[in-house]
Amino acid sequence: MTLAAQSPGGGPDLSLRLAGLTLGFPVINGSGTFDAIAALRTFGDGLRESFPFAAFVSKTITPHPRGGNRPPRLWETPAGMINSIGLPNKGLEGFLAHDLPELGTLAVPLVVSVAAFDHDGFARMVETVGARPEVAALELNVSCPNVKSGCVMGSDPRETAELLEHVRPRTGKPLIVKLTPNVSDIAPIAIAAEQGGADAVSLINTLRALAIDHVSGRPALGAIRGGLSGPAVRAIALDMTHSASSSVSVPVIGMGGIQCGRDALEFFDAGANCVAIGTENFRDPVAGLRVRDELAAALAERGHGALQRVVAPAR
Amino acid sequence: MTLAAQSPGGGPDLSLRLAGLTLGFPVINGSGTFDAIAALRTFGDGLRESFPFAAFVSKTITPHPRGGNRPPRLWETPAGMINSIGLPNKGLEGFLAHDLPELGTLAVPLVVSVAAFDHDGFARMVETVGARPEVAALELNVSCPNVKSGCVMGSDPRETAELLEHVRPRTGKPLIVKLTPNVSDIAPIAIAAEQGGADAVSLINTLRALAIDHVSGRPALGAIRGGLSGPAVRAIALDMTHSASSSVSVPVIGMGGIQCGRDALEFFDAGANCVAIGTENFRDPVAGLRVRDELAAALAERGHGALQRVVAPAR
Amino acid sequence: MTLPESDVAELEPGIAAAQPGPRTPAPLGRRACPVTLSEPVGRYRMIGLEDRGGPTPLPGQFYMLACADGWGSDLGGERPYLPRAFSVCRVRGARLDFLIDVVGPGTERLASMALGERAWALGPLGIGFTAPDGVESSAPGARALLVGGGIGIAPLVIWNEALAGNVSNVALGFRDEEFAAAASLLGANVSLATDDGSVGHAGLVTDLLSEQLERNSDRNSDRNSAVVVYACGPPAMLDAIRRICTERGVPAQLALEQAMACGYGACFGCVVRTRDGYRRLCVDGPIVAASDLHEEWQ
Amino acid sequence: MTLPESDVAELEPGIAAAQPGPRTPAPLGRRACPVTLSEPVGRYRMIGLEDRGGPTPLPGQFYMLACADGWGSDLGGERPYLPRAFSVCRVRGARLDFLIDVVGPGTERLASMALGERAWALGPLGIGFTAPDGVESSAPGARALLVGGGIGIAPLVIWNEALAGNVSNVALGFRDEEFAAAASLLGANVSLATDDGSVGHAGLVTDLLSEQLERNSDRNSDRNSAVVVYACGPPAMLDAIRRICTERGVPAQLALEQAMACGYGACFGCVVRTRDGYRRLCVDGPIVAASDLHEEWQ
Ligand SMILES: Cc1cc2nc3c(=O)[nH]c(=O)nc-3n(C[C@H](O)[C@H](O)[C@H](O)COP(=O)(O)OP(=O)(O)OC[C@H]3O[C@@H](n4cnc5c(N)ncnc54)[C@H](O)[C@@H]3O)c2cc1C
Ligand SMILES: Cc1cc2nc3c(=O)[nH]c(=O)nc-3n(C[C@H](O)[C@H](O)[C@H](O)COP(=O)(O)OP(=O)(O)OC[C@H]3O[C@@H](n4cnc5c(N)ncnc54)[C@H](O)[C@@H]3O)c2cc1C
Ligand SMILES: Cc1cc2nc3c(=O)[nH]c(=O)nc-3n(C[C@H](O)[C@H](O)[C@H](O)COP(=O)(O)O)c2cc1C
Ligand SMILES: Cc1cc2nc3c(=O)[nH]c(=O)nc-3n(C[C@H](O)[C@H](O)[C@H](O)COP(=O)(O)O)c2cc1C
Ligand code: FES
Ligand code: FES
Repeated sequence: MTLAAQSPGGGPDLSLRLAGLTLGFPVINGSGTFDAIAALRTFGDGLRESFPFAAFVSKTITPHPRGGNRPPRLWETPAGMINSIGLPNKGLEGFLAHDLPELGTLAVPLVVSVAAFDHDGFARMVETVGARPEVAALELNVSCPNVKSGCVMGSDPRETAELLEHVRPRTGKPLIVKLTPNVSDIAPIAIAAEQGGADAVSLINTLRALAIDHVSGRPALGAIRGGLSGPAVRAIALDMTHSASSSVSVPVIGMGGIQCGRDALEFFDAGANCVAIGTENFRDPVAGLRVRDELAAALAERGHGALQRVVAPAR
Repeated sequence: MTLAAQSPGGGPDLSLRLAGLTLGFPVINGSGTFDAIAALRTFGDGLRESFPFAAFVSKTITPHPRGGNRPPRLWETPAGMINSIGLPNKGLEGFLAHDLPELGTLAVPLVVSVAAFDHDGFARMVETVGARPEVAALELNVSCPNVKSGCVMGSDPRETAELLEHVRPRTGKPLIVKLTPNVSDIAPIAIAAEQGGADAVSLINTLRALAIDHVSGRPALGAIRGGLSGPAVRAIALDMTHSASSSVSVPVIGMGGIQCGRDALEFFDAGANCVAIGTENFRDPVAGLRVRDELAAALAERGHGALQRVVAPAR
Repeated sequence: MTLPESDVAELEPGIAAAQPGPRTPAPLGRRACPVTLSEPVGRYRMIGLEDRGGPTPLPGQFYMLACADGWGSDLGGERPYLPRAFSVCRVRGARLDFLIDVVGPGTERLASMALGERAWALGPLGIGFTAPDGVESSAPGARALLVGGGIGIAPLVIWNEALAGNVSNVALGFRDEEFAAAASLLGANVSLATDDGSVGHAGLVTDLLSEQLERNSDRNSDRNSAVVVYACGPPAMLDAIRRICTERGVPAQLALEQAMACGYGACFGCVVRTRDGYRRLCVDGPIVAASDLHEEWQ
Repeated sequence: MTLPESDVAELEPGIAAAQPGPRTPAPLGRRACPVTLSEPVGRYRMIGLEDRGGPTPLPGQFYMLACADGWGSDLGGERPYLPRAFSVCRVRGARLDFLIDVVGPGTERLASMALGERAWALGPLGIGFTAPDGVESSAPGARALLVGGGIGIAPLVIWNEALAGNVSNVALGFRDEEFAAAASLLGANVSLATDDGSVGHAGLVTDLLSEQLERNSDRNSDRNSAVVVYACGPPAMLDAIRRICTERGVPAQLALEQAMACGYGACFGCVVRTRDGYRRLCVDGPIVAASDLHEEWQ
């Protein structure tokens, strides 16, 4: 790990080991909410020196290229937003050829998020991506509400177990399963993921939502439905983080509406071992570093015990 | 119906028939978010003359008295709140003896919300309450996230069907089934309710959520978990309203975060035949009348066709 | 950490009976009232709202307040979202004065209101204090003993004014001298206690109360029934007062607080545990007889 | 009503290639900039932000802006929640001027900022305009023809200043005379069109463009390649310009708009359909060659 584990003010060491990765601090990004390549073009090499996250999670890639959904793709809601991006990506080959080499130059561990529409596709993704040395871990997106298969695989414990059975043998790299909140009870699904050999679970993905255009009275988004994220979902994400962390012993990466260090601390209090920043990146591209510093300050206020609990190696 | 169907400014007639009830306008209250008896004590008889809703839905009553959950019971969240009230009520007998006579004096149709922890309990509630002449309709609360049984019955189509099988024969009065949003897909549950003989479905109840106290790092609510409501959940409620209304032909009562007429219109656009106001009542006790007037104005702006669509008798 | 998994409803306490209490009903609907007074009082701020249409509240009643604009003004739609409860502190014509202690986003926003800005006010809500001669188990001709802690002085100010000459003593506790400056709202005849001893007794205001009751009973073993204690302040202080008064058989009326969403009985969120079950403070309080409280009401 | 049930992803368009374009990179992180100018310009408002640390933007680049306080200020945490995109309109020393058309909660809040209030600014973002001689298929010595509709004049102001003498003509369309007052930002040599004919040509600004191009080609059948059109305005106007310019073989650079969440390529929300797939306007725009757009880009 080359990342400074200290906050600029000389704060405490927040480094941790998580699912086989070494992280300088317990804050990463949510898949699809930060594009390191586009950010390098926008901000230049300054981004390398103060990369906002302790690991970088790529946007979800699929076996074949996807353009994504028809615009409009964004809609603002009270304390949140709906997106219907639709997993645009260059496909497995395009990703390996064009994006992976550049992502491999980042100073932080790289987690590649993958999705597919059947077990074999998933297995192929995991095997091919997992074999690349630039890749530190894989995240299985079984939860994207925009794509039918994702929903199905991640909303049923048996489906989740079967998927893991297929993909787990294909790589020795850590596998993180990203859970969907569109379920009655997230605990059995987290348990299925753990029993299937997942090294960590991350949650929550977005909640299925609809936007109506006031003038026309018609759906506002090109794809009709989308996924809700931002502070509006935080209390739901906290509940599911608590449910998941009480039912599995692999580490839990909590996310959903985190805006500041105090919000992050709530997730640790609910049992998370690491947090991820999603929508807040859109408002502040260095939200990850800010949350790290605010978290360090909030922990310091709580005293030494609190700090240890957060940075302790995952149970 | 004695209620003025006109907005004070002499707006359009918004009256409708819904599941056998005649409503002066398509705005009612969400169960548990308005206590007409306490409101009469607070506001005096002025409340009778301008009762804020076209029908009154009671707080959920259960077979036996319940004190409700240990306080604290309320927590504020971004654009919303969590409650862990825990269905306090006087029980069936207490309700019939003390509350029902007073509720029967209201000028609007009375809907009594009932819940129980097994099918027989539910059946007894429906039969006994349904037999009372003051009662215009019953709402089955199969969705309260605070009480275990509610969660189970309303989160599975088969459970819902079985419940309806038990209770439907016990009353000739209209039955409204109130759906829980804590499910992967609400459509099959709405369909099960319809096939079981429900006269309408209402949705959404609150979403399971957790609040953490920042100082202690412990759950802030006495009952640990609670239910999220308010504008934060509106986009989720709209999606489920759309799902439900696309899959059943009984009327749909939409709710979740409605604050103003424009919000209400979104629910009609998504397929609702009537809306209910919940949390917004806490901020404004006459929110129901305000939403009615704002809705009338918004419809007028859209033109005649829009108005007809909303007040048309349910499909 | 693993949180406790229990989310089973606590069933035993039941729902308490409705309280009659003195009550001025509220007009139906919140009113947009302009701010016509804003002044510091010690470390608190007094905000006056011009409530032209509204009735005169009874001492002990409260209002739900929210700024008409900028309620929920943090980046990202953070709190405050719900209105907040405030005891009426003074009435000056149509102006209702509220004394505000800034403890979070809602009180911060309210205290920062500029003259002419408007706030939504719903009220008067709840039941007010009962005068000494109306209080059960008080002796004829009983006089009032007012005890306040911190911002708890707010409802005592209007009550003190209403009782006029019928107050035997006022004892107030504050963190320090700066906060204690607000004691001037209750006139000159006030015993003070501060945590840091910067003014008055160094210690708890309940020490002053005990002393006072001691003095009363010295004079006449039956005299404690000749006072009624009216108290408002932090829960720990109110519980101490409850215990002191119970022990001595002194009737006490406590003005309690609990987080509120609606203020008019709609949400069942504001309960406190009494001997006959959970009582909603907004409709059956906030004034509660000390003897009604359950031992473990806190 | 039953909404269409389809939520199948539209797969065909693919993702467009990254665009080089002229670009001044943004410092990493948003900056809190005080408002040092606020003045009406016709029916718009010019807001100046003092951006001491920031670099000088290129004409056509934009910033993501949000007020530091009171962003999301409606009761109940309503919008605005995300920052909003604004083209830089003028640069005066360290001051960046933005011309704002109030169309919703975000623009309303920004336009109402008082002097000294602070706004978050992230930028400069995206790619700027390319000067006539750098534009593919333009003739050597080509001159610029600026066409703006409504608030679309904002990026043309700074571009007009940068091109200095190299602008052959400026044609602007507005709703009416009141809005048209903003044309003064582009100097005196401007052709005007208004919807209601209250000033200039009664009709569309594209009429003025056609006329101008007609005149050019009258003079010399090959002269249309000697102009490059730079346009910003409502989508329908830009599409008309795209068609007119394609027909006549005139190169055109269009400044497009799309709702944005991030402004730096993170969300994939701001796409427009080009011939080689969906292009993110924030990193590969907002300046797009008319010839790159898909026929059904709107
Ligand atoms: C009947 C009554 C009368 C009152 N009279 C007065 C008065 O005259 N003057 C006065 O100053 N105050 C009075 N209060 C108290 C006042 O209502 C509260 O101080 C106020 O509601 C605090 O709001 P806030 O937004 O400033 O702070 P909050 O942050 O809402 O409140 C601070 C408290 O709430 C808790 N809290 C933190 N986060 C949350 C959250 N997300 N959701 C819910 N709670 C949270 C904290 O633990 C803390 O105890 C009265 C209360 C009642 C019930
Ligand atoms: C690159 C670029 C440069 C720009 N430059 C300028 C400029 O220089 N000056 C200027 O005035 N404007 C400029 N704009 C436009 C400006 O960004 C928008 O007008 C602004 O974002 C509107 O925000 P608002 O909150 O005021 O209104 P909104 O209400 O957010 O926007 C109004 C539009 O959004 C839609 N809408 C309504 N509700 C929602 C919702 N809940 N979520 C999402 N959309 C909704 C409406 O259909 C309407 O078309 C630029 C935009 C871009 C992309
Ligand atoms: C615009 C956008 C795109 C997203 N794309 C993906 C994605 O490709 N894969 C994925 O697993 N999650 C995706 N997510 C979900 C986020 O990673 C995250 O789980 C969710 O937004 C909740 O966190 P937040 O509230 O902090 O944004 C996306 C979210 C947003 C807002
Ligand atoms: C304090 C509170 C108490 C509630 N009690 C009940 C109840 O007893 N029965 C029920 O079916 N729903 C209950 N609900 C759910 C509401 O009726 C409504 O479905 C939900 O709050 C969503 O609407 P809203 O966002 O407009 O509040 C309660 C909600 C709140 C906030
Ligand atoms: S505050 Fe809602 S019931 Fe008392
Ligand atoms: S605005 Fe987010 S990618 Fe362009």
